[in-house]
Amino acid sequence: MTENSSLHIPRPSARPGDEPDFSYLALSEAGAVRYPDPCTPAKDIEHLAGDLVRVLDDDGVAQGEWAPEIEPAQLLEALRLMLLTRQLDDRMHRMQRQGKISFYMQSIGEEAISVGQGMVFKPTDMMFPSYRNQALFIQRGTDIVDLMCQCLSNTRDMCKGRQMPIMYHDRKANMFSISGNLATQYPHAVGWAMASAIKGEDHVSSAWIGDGSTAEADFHYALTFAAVYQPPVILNVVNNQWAISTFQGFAGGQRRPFAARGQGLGIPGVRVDGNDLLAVYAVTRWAVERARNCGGPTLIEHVTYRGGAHSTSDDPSRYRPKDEWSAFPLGDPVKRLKQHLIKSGHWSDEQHEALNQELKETVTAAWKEAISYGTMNDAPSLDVRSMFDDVYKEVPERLKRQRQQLLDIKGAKS
Amino acid sequence: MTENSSLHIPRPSARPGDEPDFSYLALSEAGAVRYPDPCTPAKDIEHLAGDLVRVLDDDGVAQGEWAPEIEPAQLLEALRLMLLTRQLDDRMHRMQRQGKISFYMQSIGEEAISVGQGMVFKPTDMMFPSYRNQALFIQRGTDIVDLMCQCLSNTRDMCKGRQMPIMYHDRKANMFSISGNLATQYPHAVGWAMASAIKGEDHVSSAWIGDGSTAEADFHYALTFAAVYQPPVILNVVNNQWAISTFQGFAGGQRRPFAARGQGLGIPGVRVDGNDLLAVYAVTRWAVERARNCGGPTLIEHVTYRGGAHSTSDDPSRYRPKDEWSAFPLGDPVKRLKQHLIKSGHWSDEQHEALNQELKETVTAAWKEAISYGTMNDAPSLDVRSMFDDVYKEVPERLKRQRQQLLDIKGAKS
Amino acid sequence: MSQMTMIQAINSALDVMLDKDPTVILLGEDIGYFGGVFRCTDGLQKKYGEHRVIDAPIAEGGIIGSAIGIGVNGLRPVAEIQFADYIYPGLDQIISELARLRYRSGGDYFSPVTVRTPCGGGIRGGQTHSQSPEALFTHLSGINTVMPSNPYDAKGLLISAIESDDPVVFFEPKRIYNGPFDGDPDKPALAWSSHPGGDVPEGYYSIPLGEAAVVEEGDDLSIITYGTMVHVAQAAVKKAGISADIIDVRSLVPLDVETLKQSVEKTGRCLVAHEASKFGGYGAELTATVQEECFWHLQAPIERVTGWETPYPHAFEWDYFPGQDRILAGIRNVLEAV
Amino acid sequence: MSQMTMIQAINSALDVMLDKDPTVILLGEDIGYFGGVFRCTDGLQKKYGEHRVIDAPIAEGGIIGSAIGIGVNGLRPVAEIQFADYIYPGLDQIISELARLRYRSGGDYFSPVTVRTPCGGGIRGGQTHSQSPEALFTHLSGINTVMPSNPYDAKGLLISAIESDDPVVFFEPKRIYNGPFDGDPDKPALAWSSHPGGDVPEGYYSIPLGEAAVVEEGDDLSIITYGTMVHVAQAAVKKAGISADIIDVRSLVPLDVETLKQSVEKTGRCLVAHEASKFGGYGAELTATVQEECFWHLQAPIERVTGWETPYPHAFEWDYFPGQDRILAGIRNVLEAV
Ligand SMILES: Cc1ncc(C[n+]2csc(CCOP(=O)(O)OP(=O)(O)O)c2C)c(N)n1
Ligand SMILES: Cc1ncc(C[n+]2csc(CCOP(=O)(O)OP(=O)(O)O)c2C)c(N)n1
Ligand SMILES: [Mg+2]
Ligand SMILES: [Mg+2]
Repeated sequence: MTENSSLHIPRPSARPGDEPDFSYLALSEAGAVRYPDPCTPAKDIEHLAGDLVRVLDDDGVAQGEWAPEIEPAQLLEALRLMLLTRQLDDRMHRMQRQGKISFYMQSIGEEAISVGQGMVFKPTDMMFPSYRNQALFIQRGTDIVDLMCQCLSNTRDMCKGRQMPIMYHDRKANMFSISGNLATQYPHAVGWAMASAIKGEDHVSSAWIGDGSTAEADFHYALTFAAVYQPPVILNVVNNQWAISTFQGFAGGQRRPFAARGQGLGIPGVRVDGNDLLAVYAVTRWAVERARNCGGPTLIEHVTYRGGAHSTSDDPSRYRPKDEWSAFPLGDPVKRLKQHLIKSGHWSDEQHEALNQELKETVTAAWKEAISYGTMNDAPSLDVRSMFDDVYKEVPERLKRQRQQLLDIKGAKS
Repeated sequence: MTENSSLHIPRPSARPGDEPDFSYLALSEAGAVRYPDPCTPAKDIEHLAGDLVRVLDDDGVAQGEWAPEIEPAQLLEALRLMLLTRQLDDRMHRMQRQGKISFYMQSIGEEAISVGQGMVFKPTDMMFPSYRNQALFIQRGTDIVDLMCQCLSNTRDMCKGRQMPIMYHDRKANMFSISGNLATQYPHAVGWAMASAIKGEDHVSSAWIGDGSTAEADFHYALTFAAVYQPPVILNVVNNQWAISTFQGFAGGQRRPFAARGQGLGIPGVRVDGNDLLAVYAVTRWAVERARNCGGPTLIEHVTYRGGAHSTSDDPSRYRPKDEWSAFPLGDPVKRLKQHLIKSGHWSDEQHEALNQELKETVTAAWKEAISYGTMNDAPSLDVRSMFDDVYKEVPERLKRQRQQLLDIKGAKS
Repeated sequence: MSQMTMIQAINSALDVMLDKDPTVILLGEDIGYFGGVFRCTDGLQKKYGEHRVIDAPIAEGGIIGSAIGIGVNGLRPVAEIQFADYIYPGLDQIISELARLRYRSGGDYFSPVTVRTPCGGGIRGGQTHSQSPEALFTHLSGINTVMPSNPYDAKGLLISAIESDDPVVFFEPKRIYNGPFDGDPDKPALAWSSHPGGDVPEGYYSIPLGEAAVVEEGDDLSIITYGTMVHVAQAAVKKAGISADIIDVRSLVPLDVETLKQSVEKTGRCLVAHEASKFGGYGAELTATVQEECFWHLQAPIERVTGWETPYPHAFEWDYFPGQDRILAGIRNVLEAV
Repeated sequence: MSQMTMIQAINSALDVMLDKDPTVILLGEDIGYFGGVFRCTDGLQKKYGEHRVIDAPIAEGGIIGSAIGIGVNGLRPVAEIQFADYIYPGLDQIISELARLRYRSGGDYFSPVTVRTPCGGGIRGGQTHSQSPEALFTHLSGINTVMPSNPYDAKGLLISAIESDDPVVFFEPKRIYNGPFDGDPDKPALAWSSHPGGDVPEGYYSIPLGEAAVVEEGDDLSIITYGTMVHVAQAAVKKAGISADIIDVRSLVPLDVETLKQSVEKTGRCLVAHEASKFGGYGAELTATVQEECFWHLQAPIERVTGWETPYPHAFEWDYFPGQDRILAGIRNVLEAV
């Protein structure tokens, strides 16, 4: 009965075995997009949702009005954080393969977003991350040992063993708790910013969501509340082209960029080269200035590519060309920043190699430290009694009795 | 702590006691908007979401490229249906006030939308109405006696007494069942159209939603699925400026028109004078042609005004100027069509008065017939056993037992 | 002391808390300028400003979701969902986020949101303005669930809910907003001024969550119920001319098991009543709990008197509603069982 | 007959129905080209085309909502929700629309949607990939709820669900997708080929909803359970060296009360077990039903063995999971009660 079906089924440009094809991606030249005053009315800058703000050109040179002034030392630090994140991801991925942790998600290829944006926000700003923002934690000062300990569900796990790996948070770094449920953090960020506005404070909040997750209700709720109450919130869509096995066309990305999603509500959208740390930094700074000086939300679409598998449970070779990442026209954010720093005389291949080596050792040392707090199989381990804590502020009588039942049964067994 | 609050709180242009003020409404001149080919790509007609398609000018003359060719007889029939609806609303409102029915919702001021659109759709097209589409039922052939019987929950109620008044449906007229839960019908309409496309049929579906209800998740789901699968669906937002006590700014309507809500997904939007039957007809025909010939959704915003209270439970004088409707720049759809027909020589004040009188009697006769099928207090009444039907296709044993329990208790009582 | 309806008592609780605690804010559809479709927030926006009593878009998930964020940022949001029948679009934020935030973050984050919502039938609301979905909430770990049966309790419990750092879903039985209701729709409506629960202090007081109220004491059986059904049970007991403990659970979670236990151990017979349908309803938990705790004292099966397992129909509202006759039949079953 | 895992049996049920009934279509996240994250729809898009096995946006409410419309237009949609933990954004469409459409429209409209979703713990999924939310569905009037415990039942029940004109929520206990699991995570994994439920006919057959399966027969007590816990109960009974009826409910709604009744009338003792937390769980209804139906035969309180009333934690998965030890302790309580 479907021979005559006229239902449109989105199809990615390439499947396994095909040549990668990114001709669908609208690109602007580096430096081509003008920089409007951050307080420009949304209706006058609608083109920013379709253009692509890029700073670094193919030679690694910063171009145009968006090019930010950043001290070389800061850029070197950004590079270090990106490399550290990549080393961490690599290590944790391998640890999962070896059965040391139950699950992992890499952020490979998307590091410039977390690091570039992290450089803009203040410690008092509140971040509502997604599960590919590990670099943002690192940027805001979370010890990678703590990230590892969360993945290990060990005695130093900030989640006390309750969440799957990568569901971090860091209260003192104002990093919110990551949820397994997609998109739920979006209205939280808007609500947080509403409270900031109500209190007359100038703290902004920011949230991250994947391209695929924009189809969820919470994306709509967040945009609507942001449009209505104009709180100081930076809403990011990380368009890494894939949502597990479905490409961004299944989230409605085939006709218009995600940055345009708020336009019908009057929310300005900016589309940025997510693999260009300078562009990410500049666009975020613009949006934060807008939020602090004139109020209101900005939606930023970061165009990037999910360099790795969706998670350790995934096998992308089943649904996309193996070499798609290498054909991605916006390249690799680490390589691009490195090229820029070398080009501007602040860095060299040798230094890069040395730093990478050093960070590898840092990660190894961190892992050693992390496992000293316990692993899935080895002591020390969390006290099982803690399982009943934090369901409510005080442990209710019922849960105390259940805790005792559990202890009795475990006691009887051992 | 809120002295310094910078939270934006939308405020309507006028509150009780103020002068009505519709300066916020962007208007186009009648005839000013060009008529593009229905298959024009969405990106080339984005202005249609901001313009206002109008056909009838202040003198009641049809103007411009959108002016449809409609036989005078058809227009007279449209006028009759609008008047009939208004008489029905008036009667039912009074019946509620007299305690004959438990609740009612008028559609006064919004009749041109249902009637004008109804003239375009085929009987095989499927309608997913909201609770202010009574005129669409009438247009598609539902007997007003049936509408009344639903409101009476009597023996002829198509809902078998299960729903509050105004939650009609009509299977043979392809009118879907109205839900008390706002916006839920939107994804149903999209799904229905998806099935139409899958089957290779050329039936379209259409759904209606209020301005306030666009904030619900189902609006977003429907738009997303419509953008992804491009089914033949006409999605209508009836912007009557109010959602109970909150004006359309609380649904995010302060910055951009509702017709623009789909633009970020590539869904074309058209903003139309909802009080101009000719314009409504023309825009709907355009969208249906687009759906049938080139596939895909259209979002239509009908700019209108809720002439009456939200429902019989509401008192709008608490939150908006009493005379706001009379100041509404798009007038009253009945008066405007009447003026057009008089102007074009097909109608007169006398005929209008006579028709109105006749329809009043029609409604009175219908009411008499309706109450012969029972009222809340008078026989005949539905068999209480039917309460247990239709929860499932067959009445399960459990419910048969509960039915018997009820009968036993009622028997014991009487 | 003054006389208040349940609406006035709820309004007073909100007023007291808005006044006492500058971090309290209200958010909901039509609650601000208009004062709420049931007028529970009447006058509060005028008194506390549009930045503390905030009209919201029609987006229940957005209301709960943004309230969570507001709570995380140090304010204390009280969200209104216009009808319990419309809370479902907000369920994901309640179940996945509000109820679990403290747990999943190892105690580092929480959001003290209170969600108020009118529930129950008896106002000719048909199937979408009459629902009692409390059982969907009482199964969740991490939130508390409350349903008062009179103005005094409503105010005291609502203040506790707002003050609590744990999230609370607060159900308001709308049929008794304006007066107690004994289940007989043909009798003239009673005013709260005729009921002791209508005496409500003007100022601050609170009733702790987790304590049931023994509304009447007696020996023949224990009736465990809450909300509107408390009044129906009282009328039925009177009509039956028997002597019963009537327990108003009030706090569905945490449940005051001790009070139930003491009562059923005394009477040996138990009837559970609620408006929601039976299968998988909150009464199932009450029944299971009582049989676990009091098995050896039970002289008859515990009887459940509830709404039928159909949606709440408009035309047959009073055949659906578990009124006095149904309770009387239930009492008979429990007392005559041998 | 061939050997199938539960994944293969589900795949086979879908295959059989796609083949037999051209109106059947599948809709869900990652189910098409990829074949589903658990591979339940592997190969089906290739076989039946992208217009019948349709990848969907990540929007559970949109999947259910559009499936309802698809069903109203004469097709028979089977929606997959990737994890039961993610069904909540679709709850409003299930509760307010899918479950009530036939009723509210006086029988004129209905939509025969089947919602498949993997549930339960034991795969190190932490609090958002381990949930068993069946109790939120079993309380609803107008939908049926199913959870199979082996491949044979999974296929037969899923075919019935798809063929049914009433909506069905079909829970798939993911821990036993690939083999039976007796609750001991340290034992080597078993394959379905070692279990009689792994013998599954290739072609069409169906198992009617509403019939429980007596998995084992015995006299000491009745264990009422479903899903993964059926296997845990079997192991515990064996370990205890007792003789018990083990009843696999399978169809949670409609519930086969008769089979429970016959069993408990025979044994006089009853234990109810499930993975979900206790308070307000489906076990509360089972307990309430059994005490109502079999009160005079009961020689001991009915015992519930369940997950704790906390979210399902990642680190303490096996302390949370109601394994053999907990069932054994429950059996002891039930048997020793005097
Ligand atoms: C509500 C919900 N539905 C489904 C899932 C399962 N799921 C986890 S990640 C994912 C894909 C998300 O894709 P995208 O938003 O693009 O983010 P990315 O992984 O590409 O960073 C899905 C479907 C979930 N976690 N939550
Ligand atoms: C999910 C849900 N939330 C809230 C309500 C209560 N309610 C009924 S109508 C209404 C206002 C709707 O306004 P709008 O969408 O603009 O439609 P209009 O009444 O103006 O035609 C509200 C809030 C509801 N019925 N359903
Ligand atoms: Mg993605
Ligand atoms: Mg409106």
